[in-house]
Amino acid sequence: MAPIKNTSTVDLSVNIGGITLTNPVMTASGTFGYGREFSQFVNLDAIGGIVVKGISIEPRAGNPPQRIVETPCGMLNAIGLENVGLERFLAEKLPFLRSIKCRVFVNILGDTVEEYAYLAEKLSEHSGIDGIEVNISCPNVKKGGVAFGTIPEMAQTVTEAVKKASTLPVIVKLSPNVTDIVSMAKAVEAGGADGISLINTLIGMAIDIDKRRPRLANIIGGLSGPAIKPIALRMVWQVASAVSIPVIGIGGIGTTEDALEFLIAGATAVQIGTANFYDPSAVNTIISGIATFLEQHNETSLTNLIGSLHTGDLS
Amino acid sequence: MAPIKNTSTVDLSVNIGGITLTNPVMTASGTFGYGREFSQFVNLDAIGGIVVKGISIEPRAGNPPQRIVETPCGMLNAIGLENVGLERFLAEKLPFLRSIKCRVFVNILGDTVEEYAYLAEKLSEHSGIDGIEVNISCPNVKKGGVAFGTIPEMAQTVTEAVKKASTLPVIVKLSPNVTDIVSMAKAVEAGGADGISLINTLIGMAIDIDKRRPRLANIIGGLSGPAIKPIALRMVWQVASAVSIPVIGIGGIGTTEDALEFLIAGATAVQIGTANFYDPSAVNTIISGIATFLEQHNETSLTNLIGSLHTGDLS
Amino acid sequence: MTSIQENSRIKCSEQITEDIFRLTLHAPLIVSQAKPGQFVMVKTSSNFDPLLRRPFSIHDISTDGDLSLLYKTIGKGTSLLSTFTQGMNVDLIGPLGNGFTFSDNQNICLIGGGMGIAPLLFLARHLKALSKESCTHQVLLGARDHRELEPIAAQFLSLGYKTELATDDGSCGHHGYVSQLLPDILPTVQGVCVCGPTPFMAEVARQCRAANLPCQASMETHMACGLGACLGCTIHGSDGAYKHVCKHGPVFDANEVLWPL
Amino acid sequence: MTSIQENSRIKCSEQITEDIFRLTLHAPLIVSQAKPGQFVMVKTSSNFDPLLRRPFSIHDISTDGDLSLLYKTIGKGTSLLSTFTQGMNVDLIGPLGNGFTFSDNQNICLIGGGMGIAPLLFLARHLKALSKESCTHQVLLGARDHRELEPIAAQFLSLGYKTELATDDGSCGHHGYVSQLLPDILPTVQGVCVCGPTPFMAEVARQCRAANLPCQASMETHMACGLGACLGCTIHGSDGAYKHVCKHGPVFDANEVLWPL
Ligand SMILES: Cc1cc2nc3c(=O)[nH]c(=O)nc-3n(C[C@H](O)[C@H](O)[C@H](O)COP(=O)(O)OP(=O)(O)OC[C@H]3O[C@@H](n4cnc5c(N)ncnc54)[C@H](O)[C@@H]3O)c2cc1C
Ligand SMILES: Cc1cc2nc3c(=O)[nH]c(=O)nc-3n(C[C@H](O)[C@H](O)[C@H](O)COP(=O)(O)OP(=O)(O)OC[C@H]3O[C@@H](n4cnc5c(N)ncnc54)[C@H](O)[C@@H]3O)c2cc1C
Ligand SMILES: Cc1cc2nc3c(=O)[nH]c(=O)nc-3n(C[C@H](O)[C@H](O)[C@H](O)COP(=O)(O)O)c2cc1C
Ligand SMILES: Cc1cc2nc3c(=O)[nH]c(=O)nc-3n(C[C@H](O)[C@H](O)[C@H](O)COP(=O)(O)O)c2cc1C
Ligand code: FES
Ligand code: FES
Repeated sequence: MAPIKNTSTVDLSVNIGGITLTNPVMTASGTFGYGREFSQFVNLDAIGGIVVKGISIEPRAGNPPQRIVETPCGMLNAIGLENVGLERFLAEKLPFLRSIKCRVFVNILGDTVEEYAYLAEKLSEHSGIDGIEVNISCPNVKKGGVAFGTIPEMAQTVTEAVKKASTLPVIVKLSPNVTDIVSMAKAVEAGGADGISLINTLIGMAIDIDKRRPRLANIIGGLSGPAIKPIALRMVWQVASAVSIPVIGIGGIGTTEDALEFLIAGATAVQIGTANFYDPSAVNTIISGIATFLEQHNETSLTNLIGSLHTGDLS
Repeated sequence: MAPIKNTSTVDLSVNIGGITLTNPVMTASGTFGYGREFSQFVNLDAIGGIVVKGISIEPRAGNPPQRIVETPCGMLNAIGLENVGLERFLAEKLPFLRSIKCRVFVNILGDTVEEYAYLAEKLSEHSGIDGIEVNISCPNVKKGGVAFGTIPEMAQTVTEAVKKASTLPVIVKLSPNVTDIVSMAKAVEAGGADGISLINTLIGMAIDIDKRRPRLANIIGGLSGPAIKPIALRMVWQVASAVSIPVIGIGGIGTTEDALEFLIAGATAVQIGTANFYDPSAVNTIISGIATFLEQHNETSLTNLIGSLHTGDLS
Repeated sequence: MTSIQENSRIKCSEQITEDIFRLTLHAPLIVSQAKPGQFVMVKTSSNFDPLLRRPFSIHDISTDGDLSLLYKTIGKGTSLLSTFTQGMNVDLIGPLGNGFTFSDNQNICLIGGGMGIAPLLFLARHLKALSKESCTHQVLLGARDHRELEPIAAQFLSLGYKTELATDDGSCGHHGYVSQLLPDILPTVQGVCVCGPTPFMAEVARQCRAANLPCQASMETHMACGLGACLGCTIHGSDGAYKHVCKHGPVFDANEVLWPL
Repeated sequence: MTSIQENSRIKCSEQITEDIFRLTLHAPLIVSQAKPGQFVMVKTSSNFDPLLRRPFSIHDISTDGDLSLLYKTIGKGTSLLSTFTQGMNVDLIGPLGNGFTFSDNQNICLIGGGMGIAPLLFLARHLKALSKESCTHQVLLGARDHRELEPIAAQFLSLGYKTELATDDGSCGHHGYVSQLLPDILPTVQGVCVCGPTPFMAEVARQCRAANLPCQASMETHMACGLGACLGCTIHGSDGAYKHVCKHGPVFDANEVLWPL
């Protein structure tokens, strides 16, 4: 386990929806299990926040195999939102999450506005949960999900419903598969979101040329990993420039430099996703790395870095 | 220069808008110069078709440097549509293109519908041009381009105007930066397009963390290369399944296997872009490779392969 | 179960045939925890292409902390791995998965096809050390030809196992499928451990079920993490539920697996 | 001008300092066409990360078809290159670009800073072979410290050049910028060839302009193709137009370049 640099004098803390994260490095939903899976590789207490795998009211079995394909500098997944459901999450997963010090966000998904609201309400009744991340963007499930994430009015409606049902800070996670990410972001801001996380995966596909069949049983899947970083960074910059609530940057972040790019572009925090798979101690490395970078640049606080991108006279 | 396999008995020819290409492998606009630049690495006569760099009525200087950034398995470019303009294209570039045997497509761009129509009309007056590719999708120029490529009605209007002004086959090239690629494709089909090529680049960004500045002088640029292949393939499959005109697949194609994936997904032809930069003889390799693959699979004609994807019972 | 991320050092990389390699790594931390049937996730590149780690069964271990892998080059990751030379470092995560289970007083048949042989050597070494004197285990190995099979079979022979071979081209042992050797053996054993291509394992599972013998099968799927986090490594279970190979497996009771017909 | 894609073979890879390497490649086809100041595009990876080729000046050539590169490891591509060993193949495209121009009866000052020294050795060798007896060319080389500078300076000395050095830390030669050595030299030459960091070349260009001497500067930009196809490699020209380094350059008349202030 990589040592965490916490002798640093730099203040890495950030605030999202009224709660303080000791540092801006979180783990992305669906890529870090329920935390426990990584306890041998990461100092869980030191993470800024864990976002757990998306939870629905009822358990979901997910898609048939093959669920995963590697692509150049990325991967496609069509897990199909397999999850244990609300009840088992509360009974089996939450106790361990309560035992660690870092902030815990629960990613939720539903097929209707009512389902989202119900999940938000129930989760608010339990201690050990610091916030809700609303997944309106998963491309793998045919009904519901896609439309919520691509039509501003629907995104706003879900956001409003979740906000109303919940006492917890609400982050809405956006899909990148849209023409105008800024209008999506403004809609969820108008709906009362306390933060916006982006991006979820881009929709992709891979074909087995010998069998002449899609590699994924689901035909299409979500593209993640370093390949998508430039797209994610552009969207985060556009959204951070357009809204006044905190933005959490996600997409292909695997190194300290990657995380710094997103922070400079305007993200208040970042989430590490696919990188956890190939580098399970990435979160630790990045937390230390950000502290070291700030020290080397004589910054006393991370907040000076956030959104510090200069865009004037670039040639 | 890699030898071209043309002893093959397999029929590789395809038809796009009434013209026959000897094989389905073309070069993508902006990545193959005006052909001549590659004459030392590729047998130009053997290529299915060359699409030249986008031409506007007047010459354009393009964007200031830095114009290029490498990203994981991809690159961002913000060339800004630098080109010699219509007049110099006809005078200086077309004569060489006329001297080679392969099909020549001219990629055109304009800020208004009238400019597109004017270009199409003028190009139709000259011999040696086999078709027009309408670039409604370049993300680098602030006015015009972006909207044409993201609003179906505007794409249809441009298509209609170009078709009316031109006697040549018209291919419309789509931008992937949209929520619904199928509705864009249907709009240009309704506008009378003879073919659809996709995808152009995805909009991305990269930041220099030490300078806290975008790496590209234009701030944002177009992402191309293997990184985007899964997204391109998905869109090509969706579009080919929804329209009845030929689709030309573009995006991250660098190997025979890549090209075959697009053909199986339903593309009638493919274009090789970024791969020309790192592997200047890629086009030749892929033409031979497709012939060999078909022979090995006892196919006598490429047309049996096109759109042969099976999507039933995949688990 | 503890898994470790260990920066191992290559002790030697041997080419067995044009596409089969044996890689010996010094990885004392992982070796100290390893059980037969478990696997490691190997980083094959220092950059992002290939991106994901590759899963390989633990082929063998030594008392001084060496771990060996037996693999076939089939794509990007394994091809890169085959260029690695002595002294280079390889980032491993392991040991992962459940491993085979066994008791000390049963005769077991180990049957492997192709690269499915890999985990059986470690299992054979372990069984040898643990079993009662009276046990007479059986090893059945199949591969394309003698060049592929003999160097590996030699290892089982040197452990003192009765080892029968089968090759696709008949260049050594039985000419045909190794599963065709099983009917004669089944009456002499109390259990079977199998690893290899899925259709082959399905056939072995079928014979065991017919003979009412327990069969443990080591399954393969595409994996992103190997840690139980991505939920990518599913197979169909006979109970209609999905099983995750990295967590519930890779070794399954053959009756729990829904075998393709 | 003919460019060739050639699968060269590494004859030797020498580490000069912790981050400076000299790579000698057997590439007879490219060598037979090469002129001083030209460059090659080097494939540094067998997979897609890094994706693009990397441009390097031709550092030197030999009559038996060897080509050497002198490079500093600064990122992914150069780091990978530094792991390549003797006997391995490296895919090159070259020679590319225009190269330096020279006449046989002028005294030239070659001035290089950092890795800008790379193209000057090939130029020095060429000038030596072509120049009239009466010519007394000058070489000025600057680098961080003596460890970096001396092994390379030795090559110029062995060609018989008067070679003056400057280091940032004063560990050999002049303590300071190599451009500070130029004023004394300018009156003795009829032209200057410069390569190095842009601010340094801007200063050299300024001095030459003031002295009314022709100055050829070898420019660097980010390149995707090196073939004139991508239009990525622009610099600002003094005439307000963009120049493409791979096609119009890399060597420019310093007066044609818009130097940053
Ligand atoms: C638990 C387990 C143990 C294994 N043990 C061995 C072993 O001991 N020896 C051996 O030779 N092989 C073994 N394999 C298979 C091995 O993992 C693959 O051959 C290897 O991942 C191929 O990688 P590649 O980059 O060369 O191929 P590519 O085809 O380029 O790989 C592309 C992607 O597909 C995956 N993939 C391809 N083939 C397989 C496969 N058969 N199983 C799982 N994923 C695959 C890769 O991991 C990668 O993510 C094992 C697989 C599993 C799941
Ligand atoms: C005509 C020409 C000749 C050159 N000759 C030499 C030489 O002889 N010796 C030497 O050490 N270097 C030389 N360079 C610079 C060399 O190309 C870069 O150092 C190298 O590309 C860095 O690659 P990397 O992957 O290690 O760095 P990374 O930073 O990982 O590269 C990322 C991207 O930026 C580009 N890049 C980074 N730095 C430079 C740079 N300074 N110039 C151009 N592109 C850059 C890379 O090519 C790549 O596309 C030359 C550059 C040019 C244009
Ligand atoms: C295997 C896998 C499962 C995922 N599951 C979820 C999920 O349940 N809910 C969600 O909002 N995002 C999910 N995601 C998306 C990630 O949280 C993240 O937004 C995306 O992968 C981009 O980040 P990355 O490139 O760092 O992985 C999943 C991603 C992967 C790779
Ligand atoms: C440097 C560069 C310049 C390009 N110029 C044009 C252009 O002028 N017109 C156009 O329609 N597409 C242009 N493109 C887009 C390509 O034609 C192609 O659609 C895109 O790069 C995706 O394919 P690829 O991944 O194979 O490169 C350009 C791409 C690159 C990399
Ligand atoms: S491989 Fe990720 S859960 Fe099994
Ligand atoms: S590097 Fe592509 S045009 Fe110069």
